[in-house]
Amino acid sequence: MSILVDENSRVIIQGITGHQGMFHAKAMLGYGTKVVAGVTPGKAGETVHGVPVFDSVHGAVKSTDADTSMILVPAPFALDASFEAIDAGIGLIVIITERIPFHDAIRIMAYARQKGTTIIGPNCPGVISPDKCKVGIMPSGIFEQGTVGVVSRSGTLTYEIVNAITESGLGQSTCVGIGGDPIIGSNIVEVLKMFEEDEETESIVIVGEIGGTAEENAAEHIKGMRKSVYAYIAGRTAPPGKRMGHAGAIIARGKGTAESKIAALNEAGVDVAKHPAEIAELIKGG
Amino acid sequence: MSILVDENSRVIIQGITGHQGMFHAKAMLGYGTKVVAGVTPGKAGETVHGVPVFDSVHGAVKSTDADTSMILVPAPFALDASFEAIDAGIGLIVIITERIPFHDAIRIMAYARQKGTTIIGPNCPGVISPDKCKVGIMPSGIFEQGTVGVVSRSGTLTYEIVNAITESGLGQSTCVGIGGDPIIGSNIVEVLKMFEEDEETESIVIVGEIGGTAEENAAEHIKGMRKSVYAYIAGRTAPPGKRMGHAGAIIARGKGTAESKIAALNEAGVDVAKHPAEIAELIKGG
Amino acid sequence: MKFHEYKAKELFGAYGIPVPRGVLATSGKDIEGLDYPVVVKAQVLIGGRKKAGGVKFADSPEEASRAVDEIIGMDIRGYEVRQVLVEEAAEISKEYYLGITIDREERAPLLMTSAEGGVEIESVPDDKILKRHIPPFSVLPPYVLRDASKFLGLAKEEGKAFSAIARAMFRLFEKEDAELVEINPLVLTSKGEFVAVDAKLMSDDSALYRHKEFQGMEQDLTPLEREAESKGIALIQLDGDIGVIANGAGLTMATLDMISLKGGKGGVFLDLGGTDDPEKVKEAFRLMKKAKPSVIFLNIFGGITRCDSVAQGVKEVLDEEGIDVAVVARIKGVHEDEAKQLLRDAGFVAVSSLERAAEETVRLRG
Amino acid sequence: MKFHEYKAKELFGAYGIPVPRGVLATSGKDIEGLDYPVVVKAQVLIGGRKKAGGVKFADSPEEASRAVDEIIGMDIRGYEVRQVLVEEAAEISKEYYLGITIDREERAPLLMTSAEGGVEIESVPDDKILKRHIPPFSVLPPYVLRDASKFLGLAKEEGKAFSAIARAMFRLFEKEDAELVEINPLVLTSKGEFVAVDAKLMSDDSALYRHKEFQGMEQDLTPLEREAESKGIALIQLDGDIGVIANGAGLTMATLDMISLKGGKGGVFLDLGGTDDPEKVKEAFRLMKKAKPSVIFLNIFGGITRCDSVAQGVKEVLDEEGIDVAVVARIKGVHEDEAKQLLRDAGFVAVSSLERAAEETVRLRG
Repeated sequence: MSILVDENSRVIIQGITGHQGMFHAKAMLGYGTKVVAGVTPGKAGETVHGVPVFDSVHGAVKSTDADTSMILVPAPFALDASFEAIDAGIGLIVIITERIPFHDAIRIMAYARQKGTTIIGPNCPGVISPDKCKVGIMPSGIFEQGTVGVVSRSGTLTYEIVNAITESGLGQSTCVGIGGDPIIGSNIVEVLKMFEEDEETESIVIVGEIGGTAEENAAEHIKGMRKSVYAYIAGRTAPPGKRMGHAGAIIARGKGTAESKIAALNEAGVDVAKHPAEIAELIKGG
Repeated sequence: MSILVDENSRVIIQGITGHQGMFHAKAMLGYGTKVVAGVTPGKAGETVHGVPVFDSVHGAVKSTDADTSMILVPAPFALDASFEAIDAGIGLIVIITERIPFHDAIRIMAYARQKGTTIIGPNCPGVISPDKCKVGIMPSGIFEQGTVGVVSRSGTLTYEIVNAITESGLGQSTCVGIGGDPIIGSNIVEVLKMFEEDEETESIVIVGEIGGTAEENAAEHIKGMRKSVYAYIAGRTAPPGKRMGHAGAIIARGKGTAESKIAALNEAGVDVAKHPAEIAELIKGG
Repeated sequence: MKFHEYKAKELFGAYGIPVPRGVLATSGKDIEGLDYPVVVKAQVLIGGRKKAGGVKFADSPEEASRAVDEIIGMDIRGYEVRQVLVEEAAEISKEYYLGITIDREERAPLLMTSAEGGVEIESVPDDKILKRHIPPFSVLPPYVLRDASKFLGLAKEEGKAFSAIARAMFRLFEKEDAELVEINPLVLTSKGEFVAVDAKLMSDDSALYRHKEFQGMEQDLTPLEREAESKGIALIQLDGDIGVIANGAGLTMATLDMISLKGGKGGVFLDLGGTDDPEKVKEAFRLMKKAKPSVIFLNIFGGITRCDSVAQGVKEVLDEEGIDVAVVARIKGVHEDEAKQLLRDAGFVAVSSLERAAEETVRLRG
Repeated sequence: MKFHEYKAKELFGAYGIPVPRGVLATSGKDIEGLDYPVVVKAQVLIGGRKKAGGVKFADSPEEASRAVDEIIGMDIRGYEVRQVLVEEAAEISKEYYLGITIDREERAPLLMTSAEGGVEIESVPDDKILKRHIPPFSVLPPYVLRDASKFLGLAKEEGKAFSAIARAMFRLFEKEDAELVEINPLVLTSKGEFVAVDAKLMSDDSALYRHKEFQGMEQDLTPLEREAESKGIALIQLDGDIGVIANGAGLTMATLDMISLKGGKGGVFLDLGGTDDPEKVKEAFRLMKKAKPSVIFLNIFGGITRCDSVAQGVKEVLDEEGIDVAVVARIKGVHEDEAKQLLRDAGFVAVSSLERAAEETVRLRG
């Protein structure tokens, strides 16, 4: 078991013929992910590292029975690419693209919820179930199969923490980068629920950051969970009113501070690490 | 057990202060339904048969913990009333109103699916779980508690058939009038799934009619079901191209004939009654 | 509500969909300012006009004038032709099909297109039709247009022109509360331009309240049906002789089916709907009398309808105007006992079983 | 992107939201054609201008002129006032709050309104604020406006005027890709008319590509931040002295946090994002140098970023321009070994643990 993706996932890449598309298609294939097709309008018939390219998601799904899509198209085309994947019956869409307008993201999420499609992202590193399947852009080498579930709002910070977990001798069941934008397809609570159901996951790590109230909501949810949850929150030293690099990370109108998140998590019995590497020590200690 | 509504349902009526609203509020209260509130904008503070009236669904839900709504407002206001109920967190909305424009119905269903709200109707008689709860406009006297689940696209024709079932000594677990319009919130297959899960339901009756392919789809689904299903299809003698009273019942472009539906159901092993009363005989025989 | 071709094309034009230049004519004298050849088409709200001789080509004003006069007055499957549309004939390079309708199961608009245009879409094999749902609330997504252009094998500029038409069509579909918008054939001319050579449009009757401009448009109805519609009563004339008044479309259909099962044949479908307004019931009986049925079968199973009010209406119309054919009444539901008493007092036979009521009805006919 | 009040009001006006008559002025001579009294308001992209003396009332042209000249040039929480908005003062009968923003959890627009207008909405108790989600794709549903009018206790005509404003506000919110639109206070005058006396608007930077008209607007940024933005690099100047370049907002924040944990203080947040373009990396170092940090901490954990490309950029900028402060580099991920080799060759200390790297950085400062 694992959540969202595993050895049976049949993955397409929307935007496979771009620079990043080709790079990550190769990396994913190398990791063992069943990349069954790519989609780039106008490039049907081409192949990328042996993967056939289609003009449309409908065409790709019809020919390959794909159930998962990774979207790497530029932001102005992400709404359309997402609608296309949702309508073609893809069950899980991982949107890597960053800087998708909020109003587009709202529409994507509304249509996905209406059709029962799970969305991870946008602006995220993707999902990996180590040694089974990687649908994302994360560096494969730092992951190892194990029992820690990781859910993270951050990209590279996740790698930092996963690396620490792996180096401490623990591995991951699945690592989900949910994305740093204010509007995301699956939030921390939703992923926690999946991990709670997953037999392979024994403990869970939340990588949060300033902005929004996702961690506070997670804390509330954790009070009813059986599994141990650990957390790290980035942005303790971030000043209010400044967007720290992407739209999600902002302390606005007095809300979304690291203090508030850490206090809520502590109150729910979650050990919060002071720096990334400490997470591994906490899990081993707990 | 029963499906959709039972003795715990907490029901509001949107449009309670109208002629039909008052009439059916009384009938539902008389049946034992927990009608906890009514909603009519501008009439907050009034009562209808002892039921408090609120200006808004949000207000009614906040004060009464209602989980079910029956919508009786005129068609031009049904979209807004539905959005209001969906947004206020109502889990089941029964839309009695007829002649809601298709394009409005599409929007209602899209928003409901997005928010996980179940819709029955529009243009339907409602839902009744005999001796437990009635959320609808059907004559109470013909129903009796029992083990037959009824799902129907028709209104009065349902009463005809339920009456026959009751007179034959059988009763109903729940009777669901899904409505006769082309765009409805819950279709036959969706209700069949609920009945299949319901312990109290032993056999199921489908009351279908010409128009659309809902019965053909149901036939396909029934092939995988354990419980016995019986059916009656109205409109064997209806001419093509004529709408028989409401928008759903039309044989258009060669599709939606009674013959096609009956053939599909027969092929799925469903006994199809030649006239309404025969349904009861078939159940007793089966 | 079905639109005449010429009416649909007026709307198409307003939304920017290219249609041929043409004039509506009621006689051969009305044609002016067109380039030849032209095509003269009967304007009737029923299919199959071509087979019935309702479409003619003409190379000159004289020929066109003759064709108009030939078609006007023609009977096409029971419809008298009163108007023709005379249009400049398009040079056809290729014919496509393009339509938008509502998918019941998906509860969403559905776009359909095919390179096999100009024939009934029902006769086109499924794999020759591209179907794509349009997300509710949305505009027509670019990917749908991309898929369609590719499926039809359109060149780049053709694809752009096609997409503009499809987008306009979807705007029309949404704004005009359409159930169906269809162009068949959508012609690609030898100059590489698209023209909507035929136009089909059906709008949602339930949305008429927000489209006052459509009200009063000629409908695919008999005079009696039109009269009933204007009074808010659903009445349909059928081939048989027995008049059925019931409440609810399903029950009315089931009653007609039962009559057929017992050897009779329905002549009028009259659905009272959820009303219990005695005035409306009286109106229904008046309309029914005009259809001159051999016998009237009143079948009421009350839910939202209060049976006593219905019975009151029946009694009143009988008292005031009399009814010269037999009436079999079956009534059940809310306030059923009061209703039965009223009807018995008025001299009706109140039969309680639908089956026996149908038998009685068939026995009493003509 | 934050809008100046006067810019927001221009847009409000274009959408039909009533705003006071006013003029933008840079000196006391610019005021003409207004009725008195007026209010003179500093145009700065930061809150708290009233407390800082940036808002003055004037009863005559002379007084207004004086007020303008007093406010121009003022320093409000670090921002120099270069423009003031001089507006006719509304006769205030009642002050309301009305705002539309995005609810992250619900993934939908959220309307908020309160009868406690004119004060910071954060200070208003929750039960004095009505919150209603707006269905995505939809217009503002009538029930929301009904609930709002009732909640605010508006009379019928007031409710209509309020609803028109709210609908216009939502149209603006949708069409202009806003994150936040806010009127506080929304004033009801003694004549019973609503006026947006203040206006707050933030639009989505990610949607700038479809709003060319907003590009180049003055931002709430330091000169260096503005320069970085124009080059597509996220740079934020902070209170401390240590410069952090990392890839990813989370990692950059975590690096700053770690520095703080080790007793240092971040002076520059520079997020390279997912880039591995050596030119962009060079640009980042150039910008960082301009901020004059005491020490630079480069923290790269590669995912979509190829570490060797990043290292190449660092090496090139060092080769070409030199760097006069210590640089601590930590690099990990795709092509990490090549990157480390490159950096070592360039004379950097390549530390592998974040914690130790932070300690080293703090040690090397000053």
